[in-house]
Amino acid sequence: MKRIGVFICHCGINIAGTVDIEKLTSQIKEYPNVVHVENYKYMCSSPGQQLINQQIMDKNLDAVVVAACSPSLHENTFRTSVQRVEMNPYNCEIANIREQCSWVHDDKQIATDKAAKIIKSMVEKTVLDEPLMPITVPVNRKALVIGGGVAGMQAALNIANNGYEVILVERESSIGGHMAMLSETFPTLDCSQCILTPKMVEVDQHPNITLITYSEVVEVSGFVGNFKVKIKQKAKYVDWEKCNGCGDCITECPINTPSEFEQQLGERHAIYRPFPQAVPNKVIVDMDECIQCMVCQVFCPTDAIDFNQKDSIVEQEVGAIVLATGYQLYSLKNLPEYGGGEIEDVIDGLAFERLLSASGPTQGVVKRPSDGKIPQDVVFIQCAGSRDPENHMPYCSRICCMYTAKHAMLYKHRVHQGRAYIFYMDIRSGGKDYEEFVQRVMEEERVVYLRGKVSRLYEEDGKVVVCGTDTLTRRNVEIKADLVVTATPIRPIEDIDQLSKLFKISINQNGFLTEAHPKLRPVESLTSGIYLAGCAQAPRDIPDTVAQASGAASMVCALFSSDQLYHDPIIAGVDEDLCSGCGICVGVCPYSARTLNREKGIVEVNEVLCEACGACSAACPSGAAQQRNFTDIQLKNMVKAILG
Amino acid sequence: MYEPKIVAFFCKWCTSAGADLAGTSRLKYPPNVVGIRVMCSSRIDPEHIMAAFRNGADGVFIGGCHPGDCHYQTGNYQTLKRITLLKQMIEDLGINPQRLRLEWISAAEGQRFSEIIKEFTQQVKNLGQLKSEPLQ
Amino acid sequence: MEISYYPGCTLKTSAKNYEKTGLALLPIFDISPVEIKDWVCCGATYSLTSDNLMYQLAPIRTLIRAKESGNPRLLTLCDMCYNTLKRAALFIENDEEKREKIKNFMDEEETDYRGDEVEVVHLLTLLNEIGSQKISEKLVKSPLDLKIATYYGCMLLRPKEIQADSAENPQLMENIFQGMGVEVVEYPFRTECCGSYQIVNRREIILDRTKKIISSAVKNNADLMVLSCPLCDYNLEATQKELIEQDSNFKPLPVLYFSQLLALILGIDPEINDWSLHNIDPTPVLKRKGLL
Amino acid sequence: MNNKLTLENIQQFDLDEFQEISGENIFACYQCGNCSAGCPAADFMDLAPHEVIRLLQLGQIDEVVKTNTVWICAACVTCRVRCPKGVDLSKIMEAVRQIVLRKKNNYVDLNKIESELREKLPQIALVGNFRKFTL
Repeated sequence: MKRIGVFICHCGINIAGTVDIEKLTSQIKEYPNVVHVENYKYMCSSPGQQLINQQIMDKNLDAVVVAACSPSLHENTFRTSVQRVEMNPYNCEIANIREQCSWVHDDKQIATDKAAKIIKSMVEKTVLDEPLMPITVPVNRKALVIGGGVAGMQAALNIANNGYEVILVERESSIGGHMAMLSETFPTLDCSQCILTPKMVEVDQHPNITLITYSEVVEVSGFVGNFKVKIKQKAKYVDWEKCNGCGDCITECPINTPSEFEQQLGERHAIYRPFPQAVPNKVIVDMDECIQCMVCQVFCPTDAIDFNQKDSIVEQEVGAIVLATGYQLYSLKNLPEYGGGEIEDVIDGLAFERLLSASGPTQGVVKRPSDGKIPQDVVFIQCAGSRDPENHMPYCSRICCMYTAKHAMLYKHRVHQGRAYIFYMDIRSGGKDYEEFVQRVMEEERVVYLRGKVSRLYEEDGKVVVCGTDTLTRRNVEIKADLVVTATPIRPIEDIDQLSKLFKISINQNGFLTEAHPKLRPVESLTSGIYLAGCAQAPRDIPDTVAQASGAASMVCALFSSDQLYHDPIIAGVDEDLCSGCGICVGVCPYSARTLNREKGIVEVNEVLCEACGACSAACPSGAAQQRNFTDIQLKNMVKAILG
Repeated sequence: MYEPKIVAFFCKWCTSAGADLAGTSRLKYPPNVVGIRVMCSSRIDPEHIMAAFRNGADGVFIGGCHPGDCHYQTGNYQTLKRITLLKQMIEDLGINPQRLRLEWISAAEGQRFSEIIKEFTQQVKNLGQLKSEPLQ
Repeated sequence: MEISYYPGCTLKTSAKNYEKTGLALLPIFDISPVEIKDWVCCGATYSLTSDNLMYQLAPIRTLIRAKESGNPRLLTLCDMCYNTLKRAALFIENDEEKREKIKNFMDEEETDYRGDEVEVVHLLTLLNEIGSQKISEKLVKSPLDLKIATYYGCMLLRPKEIQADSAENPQLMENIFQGMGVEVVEYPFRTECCGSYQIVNRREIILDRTKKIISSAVKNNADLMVLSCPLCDYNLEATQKELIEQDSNFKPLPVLYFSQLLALILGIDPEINDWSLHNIDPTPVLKRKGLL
Repeated sequence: MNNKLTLENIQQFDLDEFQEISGENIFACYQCGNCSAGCPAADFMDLAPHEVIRLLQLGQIDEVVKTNTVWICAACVTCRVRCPKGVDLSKIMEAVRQIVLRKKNNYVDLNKIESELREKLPQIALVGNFRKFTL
């Protein structure tokens, strides 16, 4: 028979106020397997813990139940404490008689009765609790970073500088991400490319970083410390081993097509690199556009063009993964009230970045797309789809207030006589030196800030008529603009659903990757070993992205600091004698921890993959799958104890 | 006056935390429900629910995470499937399916937790005591 | 195929041209409209209060008549009837309490009505279901070189719960007319309110609206305007005379129900129109374009 | 500017009654002004549409019932379609009208409308007008 001690906490008057402690103590004393019951004012205090440990030794207890507050608060405290007297932590259980009893009932009789039931059911569980040892796992100290924007690059560099190997996978042919498209950055007006390019080169040349661009992860298996990934390298139709990036092929290619990098405002060829500073400095062929005239082949000095190239798969084994897949802008097509993308001179913020960029399609001269004229009246619309739960996206995209202010300022610097108007609802400039920047835009640049949302806009006589309001003067305003720039919402990438399924991490209702805890674990996902950085998790600006990426990198380094990992042992195993090999549990396991061994005719469990939900135990028809310390018998005994 | 006995299973990640929040907020609700904390609502085997009814429970309550919020991704969907089927079966066995309730209650829904418990307790109360012969 | 039909008051009086031409189109596509029995006025505007159910009785009675007719679809031509009937149905569809209350006001023989048994469908929706291709196949007169402005107004498009098409960029009329080679001009006020019932006591609002809407259509080279609401028709058509008197620069524009134009193109006898109901005579332009 | 905002009215304003009539939560509005910006009749109104909600949020029903705004609104629902918060301002306007009308204060008088005009107008104009402006 197991010798169980029950320790009832008064929690000052928090429990003792509504629960009759003495009566409870005497009731529990009578319960089978209970050899000792004691109560104390504050069980979690140091004397309280000592009291428990003393009794464990004096009364030779096998297990203890602490009747106190919610296990989410002090389960860890007590389990750690009992280990000092050599008790297995899994033989220490908490009965929650505060949050779920004393605090929600007034009547002392009722609360005492219910507390007794709660304690008795925990005693029943404890009777059959097994001592468990943490599961250890070796760690492969190599990281995979997905996404080569500023978040991914920062994470990769930090991990690599700590001496660990990193594989950086990027879907486009060059790293750089959205930051490479920006003109100048707020609030310092640093040239975005000037500060980013050295970082790109550093990534490229870092001995610990393997760069795999124009590639996507297509398969992931394994678990923390031991992931296996398959990476699809898309056919580039250019042998990058040979390509020296001279660009002779590009000059000779006869095909012109809108450039994605230039937001369709400029053109590229069918053989191209997305932008001149691309890293790696190699070209790819866009087969949808290519007419296979072979001119590139003729002019290539290194004979690198290879039209027979196929997609290929490479396999890698890594210990940790950082997801930094970035964002896209909500398409103007979704905003029929703002022209639905049909009006040429209504563009989004990224397109305007390209118009401002010295390396952009207009060499930094602000020309409007329809006729190339320099716009004299430019309207900026903030919250063009953000903060709009009814029709578009409910959340604030966080960076628009700042980049719109920057856009207006840069426009005024380029077109001195031009007039800039910003429609805003609120200005959110919570960042270092951000508010000062906005004030400068208002005071020195004389940008007209109008407080109100634009209801609609339409094209008329070569102008875009913007129908807005200024709620501060309570007057409607109609502006005949030459160019309209909308701050459309930041969205996760198009295929975020697939990504979430691939890596088995959840996304919120807006499609952003979910962190393990919104306050305390902001860079971890709920799947251990997978970390998050950048706009894939939520809209954020460059400094925050870099900070978060560094955070994710240090989590990876912390994981790599030991060559072993510990895993919670309350996993669900298999009783090989009972298992009939039906495989039902395999289908319900969300972590692929269970596999059917057809040869042996039984299911086998990868203990490290098991996250202990217990779904298999409920599904198993023979009782072979039993979650440790949550077995069917334990749960049934708990039910019986409650029902008396 | 008849007081129903209700056994509840709470998912550790959502409903149990929601119940804790109800406690922290001092929201009162009837004492008839006594909870068992499990790692996930999908751990609940129909067998446990039947054991509760067999041993004198007048109602059984299960609290899991909202669809899409399951800590284990799909556990709550497993639960939903099982409970839907079990409700049909207990009806055939002569147990009113209204005695079995599955709700999604998040860790933030303390208020909702207490309201649902109140309402379910009343519902079971109205249904009266479950008369069944305990099996030997 | 038979379809229940609810005319509403105005189609029997000032909007006769709409009813006559609208109904004349249907047999071409083997649809026979059956006017429901004992219909009552829909109330013209949907009551926006949630606590007064009296205003909902009239449209719901009509929906009950439609249900009794045994035909699940109820055709309307008037945009206001469409809006009022559809919103009334929605009002009680998901609210058992309101349904019970309304039942108390109904005569005993009247059937129980849930709100979802009858689908209210506008003529434009019906024609779009038939499809522009099928309609074009019936084309008799080729309307070459005709430029029209479409006008939708409010009741067909708003609120979203009952909208027959996109509130910002509707295409119901465009689909039909562009399909047969009519050019639909772009102008920005297709969905802007005409001022509605304010015509009764705030005429200046309607004059302001009409001037803005008509002038924009004229500026964008429309030969005429087509629409589907009898009140919009009155507001945008009848008030043009006053605008001509007020402002010599104002250029008038003939306004027709879309069905009048469509009927001409599909070869229906023009004599079913009573042209005297028009204040801005559309016949000269129709003759010029070979439609009369 | 002499009329100070007195917030005592917040307590006096029967919000429950107002929400019962309108079915709308006026506190969902965050005053973006989209309703005013898109309102086709705003030029004729003495209070901009968003101001009506703002004043109601602050309990200033007395001020709102005095405006012409609610009587100019023709319930074209443009504001509702574009409102980022899904507030149906047309129902709020109707609720204010009802508060006035239910005190037996009809806004229009059928007898005062010229009979010539009355004959010409389509029925829906007359019925609609009386539905909105009389009890």
